[in-house]
Amino acid sequence: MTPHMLTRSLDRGATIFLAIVAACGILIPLSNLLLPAGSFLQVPTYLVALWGKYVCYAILALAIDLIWGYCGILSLGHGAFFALGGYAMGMYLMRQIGTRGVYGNPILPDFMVFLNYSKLPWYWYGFDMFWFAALMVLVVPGLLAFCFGWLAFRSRVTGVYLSIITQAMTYALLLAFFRNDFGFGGNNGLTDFKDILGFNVQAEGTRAALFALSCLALILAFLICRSVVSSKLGKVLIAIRDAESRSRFLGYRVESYKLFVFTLSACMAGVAGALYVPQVGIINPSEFAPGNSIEAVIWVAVGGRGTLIGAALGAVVVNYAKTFFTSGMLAPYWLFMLGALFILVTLLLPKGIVGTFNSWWDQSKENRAATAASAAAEDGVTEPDMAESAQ
Amino acid sequence: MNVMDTRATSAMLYLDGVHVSFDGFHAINNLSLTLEPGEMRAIIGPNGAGKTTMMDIITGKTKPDEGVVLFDGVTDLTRLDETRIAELGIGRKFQKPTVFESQTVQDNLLLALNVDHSVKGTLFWRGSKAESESIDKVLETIRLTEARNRLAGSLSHGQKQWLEIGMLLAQDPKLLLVDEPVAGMTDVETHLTAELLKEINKTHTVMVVEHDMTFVRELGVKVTCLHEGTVLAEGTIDQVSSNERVIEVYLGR
Amino acid sequence: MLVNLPARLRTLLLSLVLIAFALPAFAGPFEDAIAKFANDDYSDTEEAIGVVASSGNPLAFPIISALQDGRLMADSDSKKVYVTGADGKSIDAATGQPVDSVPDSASAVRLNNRLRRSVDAAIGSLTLQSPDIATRLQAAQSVFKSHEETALEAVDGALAKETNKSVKAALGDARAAILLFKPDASEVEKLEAVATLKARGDQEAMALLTGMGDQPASVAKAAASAIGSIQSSLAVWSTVQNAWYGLSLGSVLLLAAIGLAITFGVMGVINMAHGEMVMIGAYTTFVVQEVIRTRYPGLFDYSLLIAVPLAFLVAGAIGVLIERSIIRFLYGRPLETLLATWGLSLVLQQAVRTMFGPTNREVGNPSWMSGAFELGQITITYNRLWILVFTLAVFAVLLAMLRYTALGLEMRAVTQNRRMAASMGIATSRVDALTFGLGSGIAGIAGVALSQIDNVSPNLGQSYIIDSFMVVVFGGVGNLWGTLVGAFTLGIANKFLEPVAGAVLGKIAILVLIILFIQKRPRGLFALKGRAVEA
Amino acid sequence: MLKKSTHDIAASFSRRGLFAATAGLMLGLASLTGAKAADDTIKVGVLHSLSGTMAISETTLKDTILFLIDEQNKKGGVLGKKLEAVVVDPASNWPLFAEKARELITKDKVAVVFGCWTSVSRKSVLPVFKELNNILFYPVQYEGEESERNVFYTGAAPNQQAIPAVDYLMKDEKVKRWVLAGTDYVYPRTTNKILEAYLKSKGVAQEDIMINYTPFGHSDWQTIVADIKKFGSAGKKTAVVSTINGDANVPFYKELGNQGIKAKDIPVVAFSVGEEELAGIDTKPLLGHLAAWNYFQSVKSPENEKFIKAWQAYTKNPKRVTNDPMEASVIGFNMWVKAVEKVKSTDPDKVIDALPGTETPNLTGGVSKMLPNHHITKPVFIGEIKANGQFDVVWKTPGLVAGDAWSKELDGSKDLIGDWVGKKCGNFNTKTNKCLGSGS
Repeated sequence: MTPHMLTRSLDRGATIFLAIVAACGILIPLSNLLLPAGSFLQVPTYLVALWGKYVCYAILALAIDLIWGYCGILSLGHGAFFALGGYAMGMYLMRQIGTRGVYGNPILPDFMVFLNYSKLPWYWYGFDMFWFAALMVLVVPGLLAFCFGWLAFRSRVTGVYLSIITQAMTYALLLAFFRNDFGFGGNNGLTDFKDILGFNVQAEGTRAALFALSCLALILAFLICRSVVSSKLGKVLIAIRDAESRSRFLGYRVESYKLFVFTLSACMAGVAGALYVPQVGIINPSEFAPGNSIEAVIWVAVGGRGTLIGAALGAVVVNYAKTFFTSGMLAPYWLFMLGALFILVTLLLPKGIVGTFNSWWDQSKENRAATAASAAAEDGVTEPDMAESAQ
Repeated sequence: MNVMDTRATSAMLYLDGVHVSFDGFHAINNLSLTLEPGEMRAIIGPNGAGKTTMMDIITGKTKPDEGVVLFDGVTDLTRLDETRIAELGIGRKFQKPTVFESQTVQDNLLLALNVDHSVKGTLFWRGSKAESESIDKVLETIRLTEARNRLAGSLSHGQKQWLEIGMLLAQDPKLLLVDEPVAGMTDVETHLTAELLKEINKTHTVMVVEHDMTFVRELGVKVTCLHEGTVLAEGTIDQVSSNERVIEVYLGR
Repeated sequence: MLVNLPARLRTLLLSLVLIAFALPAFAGPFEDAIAKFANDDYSDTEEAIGVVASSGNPLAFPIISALQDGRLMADSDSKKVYVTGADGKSIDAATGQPVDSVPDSASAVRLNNRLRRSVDAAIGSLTLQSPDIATRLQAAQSVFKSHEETALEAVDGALAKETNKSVKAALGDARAAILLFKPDASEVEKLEAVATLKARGDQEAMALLTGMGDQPASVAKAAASAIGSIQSSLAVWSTVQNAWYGLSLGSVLLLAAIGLAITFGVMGVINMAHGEMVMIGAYTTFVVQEVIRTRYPGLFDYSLLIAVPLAFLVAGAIGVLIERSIIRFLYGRPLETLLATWGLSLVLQQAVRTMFGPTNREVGNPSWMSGAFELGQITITYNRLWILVFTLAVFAVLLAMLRYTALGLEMRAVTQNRRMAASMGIATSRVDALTFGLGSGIAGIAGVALSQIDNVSPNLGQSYIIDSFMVVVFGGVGNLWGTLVGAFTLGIANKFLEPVAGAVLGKIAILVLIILFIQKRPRGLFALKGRAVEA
Repeated sequence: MLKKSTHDIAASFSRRGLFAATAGLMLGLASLTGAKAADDTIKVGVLHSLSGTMAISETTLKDTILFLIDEQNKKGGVLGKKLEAVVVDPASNWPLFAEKARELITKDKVAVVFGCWTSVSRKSVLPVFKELNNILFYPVQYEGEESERNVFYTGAAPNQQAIPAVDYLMKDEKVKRWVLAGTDYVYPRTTNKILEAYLKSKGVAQEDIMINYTPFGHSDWQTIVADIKKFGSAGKKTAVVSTINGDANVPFYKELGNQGIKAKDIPVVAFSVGEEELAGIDTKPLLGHLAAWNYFQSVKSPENEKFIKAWQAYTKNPKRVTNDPMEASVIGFNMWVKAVEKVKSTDPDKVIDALPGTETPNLTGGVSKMLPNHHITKPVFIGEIKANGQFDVVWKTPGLVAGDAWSKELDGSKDLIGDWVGKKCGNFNTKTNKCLGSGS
């Protein structure tokens, strides 16, 4: 990322958002570790884990918003890339267990022992090294997305057809990973992790660190997305979204653009998954379930399609609602609430929370500009330009 | 792209014996037509005459079942896709004005500018003086300088038509295909458009499809009348409009 | 068919009971055997069955058939055993004398699978000469199954008298089966037996031939060749069978997808709540059957016929409601419909869960939908057959409706060009509502049929939604014929893959094939061509 | 000039950062003010899915625990305190199970948790219970191969269900040929592995064993049922051992019934089909098919009759059935109460140490005992499906069978034992006298 892209991508909203994420990333772990347990300001560990999960979801949401909000590619299979990243990390964590597995086998994970694997399958090689696993977190989802996109975009599969085959992709992976012979622990998936880079995954310190790391990842992901959408490429993407064939007649190779963002987005989803696994402590095929991917899309819609910040916000809001509704007296009825939320948002806030807020803000700004005296209005208007001239 | 070693023809655009049919319906029927460099040609014809389909073929949107389509006498367009053809220097304005409604006027032009269109190029793009100047120039020509920061979607129908022509200019192609540029324009706008096209024709080869006879007359260029996907008559506007078959086609049988 | 056997047995039983009164009771092992029934011990019961069956006592049949239907009451204290007739009258099993009441301490003699088999065998040899053809056929078949030497005499006797062709054949098979396992049977007899079974040429025959112990060389050789020929013929049949399974699976897919082909294919609403419409149809069937069970048990066989229109109305009404309250605000925003309907599906699922509870609900097969018949060497189950027929019927009606009725015309008009249609005075909003209602209604009908082969639980819909979308997209959105072809192609492909790759890999392979196919035909099997598409 | 326009888009897309993140933060704070455990009650966590695919089985268990707590409170609660149930819905979503477990223990400060059905849900909460040192009672039959300090397994281990069932079929039905059909996940895989090894040890040839796996919720059984039929007609008595999971059973049995596979010809013995599941099927065609459990509603015993009466009164549904996992929940609950009263405290460490050796009457007339490996002793029953959806017990083990945490038939685990009393180790290798891995 070259400096001019960075500066260009940092408008006021983005800066504030990043500031707040950074603040959470620093303050929450600190309060969790330093303050005495039980004091009101101390964030209990379970909340750190919980919020860590939300942050990972937020990254996934960003990834989806990048392709859906800006390029009109509705992927109903993005959970697959998330899960693949998760599995890559999970495999690393499994290898770290070593002889501490229930059968004390130094090489084979427990599930392989009781399914009588004689030796480690070839595709498990290398995952004992963190750098390799970390690489795979990006490469595996990226490669799948690239091959899939290369086929689909070249043959101009668009709209619902694309959505449905992405769904078919994740569904096929779901079934594949369910199979025990597939060598990824079948339905039970990968779990009972011990260490990550030598730190105990359950230690409060590790959790706090993972949380901070997730926030960092969110910041990076956001910066990447911002600098992509605020570059000329971003304009091209929107052009493709709004009038695909027009952009072709202007000489843009649409498929390459789609392929680029699709792959980029898949890699981001992979990273999200990789950070998600050590914090929730399990990765299992149900992450491939088409329902999950659809829900992820819904987060974006709730927060506001094509606003990035909205996507992240939507992920947090929806998942927080889920956490909140699934406990206590509401538990038996939480699906009503969640369902109602989705319906109402699509009906009443078609632009999502942030989108609606933006247009309301712009509206009110215009009004203010109109009513206020010209001089005052000048200031009001020039302000963004100041932020602008910084570029 | 596949280039023939020798120019098969001097023509800028050369169509010969082109056929295309959708589910049995013959949209284009043994269509032959040549367009010399620097020429401006008006294409007229009733609805369903195959005007737009012809443009689809030239711009690679539709592949003909048979026939030759040569650009610059060397390039066989039937083998290329839209992007490649656009890169070769064929610009197109659609019948229904299609601009990028959710982006500002000048971004529309920026996107149209004939510069590096690769992913890398656009990703690391940074605005240059030359670019902004050429955009300003185009804005002048299409009289949209004041509206430069308005969203294209908020423009009037006529302004959209012009913006799209402006995008063609920014694209700076060798050959412009202009599909019904004055549809839904006031007489004044129509007149101005005619002037604009003539201006453009000084430096570009242009093919205009239009119903509006007064407009075509104002252009005062060679006219080709299509009917049922084949050339019915060719010549000056007066010759064509006095041709019985043309009259028959237009006034119905 | 086995279903209506007991009725016949009862009539037979009564006639025999009457004969029994005329005769004096035998003394000896028979009574002791009877007493054994009262021990509530499976091996004692088995012994008793053997003795009673071979006793030649006229009471034998009534007792054993009573045992089969759980009407043989035993009093463990007094060691007395009673036969309760279907008419409620009871007799003492040992003497055949009528008793006015069975003591409360008596309970029905219990059976397990092993005993059920010996009961069948016994009944078989006892009813070989019954006046009723169906009973005789049944008898012959059960003797064939058990092929116990003791039955040989009875079989020969019956063969001599038998006039009915099919029963004669069955007896022949039974005789062959017995001889095959009879150690002292002559080589000639055995060779004949092998030939007979070879002619029969089905699974059971093969089972017997493979199952028989060591035999004289000639017989073994004949048997081997017989097995070979049977196997080869069965191999051919198995292909036919796969094809049939494919059709049947295809019909299920089609049924589940037709509704979606309308709401999604024709209207462009990405209707994630489609599966829940199917579920609602299934639950309607459940409710209908409940009412029938409690109020008018006689109508049970018609329950589905009653459920179909009801399910259509219920699901259809809900569909219209949804369209009016949600979908209509989302036209032109297909992706939003996806989100809203997804939320809707969650709500509907939970609603059903709270109303009917989370567990499966029982929906029974009416008699005409249960059981199966043999076509050559393949078994065709009635429910699958009916579902196939039903699906095609629904499809035909739908096509006709779209083509010939005013509503159908309006629907096509609106979906092709809303503004034009509106300007021509079509009440587009009304048409939209009805179209969505129609799609949902058909989904409801599908639910009725699916309730016959699948769970009726709140998750029912979920299991079909993805497949449905695959079918519609594979066939080509907006084209009913495409949906038809798509469904059957996927169904048959799946069923031919399954034996090779196994159920799981088969399904995966199908999904991958769909993905690749869409690359070749980005708009499905039956894509519309031309400029219209781009608009 | 150009840059300005760039800004406009960008700005309009994301001006509201402040709004976005503050909203997020507020939500966070809201959740900080969680309910703190009240001192006059003992909180009991209930961690069963009330929505999603597993709700079909788990909801009943939630009701069972609520019922038991209600009964216990009528008796004056535990240690003079009332029990208070904390119900959460993990929604058949495995990571959510872990999250909810964490919430129950840290936020609601529950003394014990009753929950989970699927193995994967148990695996997903395991680390949480270890880390936060709390107690989980797991009431469902499972594949074994596990013995954890914080978990008490009141469902059947394979040797308390699968092996006896196979024995019965071999002895009583003279079965020579076996179809092992299951859903493709860990429980069936492991169980079938164990059975395969066991059958071979009994001299069954490889070609007489057919193993078949199907995906979750498999609904088209035509091919497989036909294969079973074919496999069954090879002249040897054949039986099907079904480890098919929940939802897939109904279509499976319907297909069996319709293709006319009668129990007399090819009996099917199932390990995950109980009264609850049968409630969804017309059982007349299934007459005589078998199931192996440690409890049947039809078992005649005063405890059972009392329990059924009370349960049906509590649920206000005279037709409401009971099943094996319910009994397992009952046993687990009673054992916990006993242990707590023994040590006069709900402190997990004390209770965990007190539980092994605890005895409570089960509902079938015996007395079940918590073993050092955290599994319990139970009787094994084989029941035949009756037309009324109930089971007719045709065979039962003479005494109670002790649950093996580690299967004797698997190479990986034949030398392992779980012993939390003496060895303080869940996976102790008796050969090497070592406690393997992270067991303790």
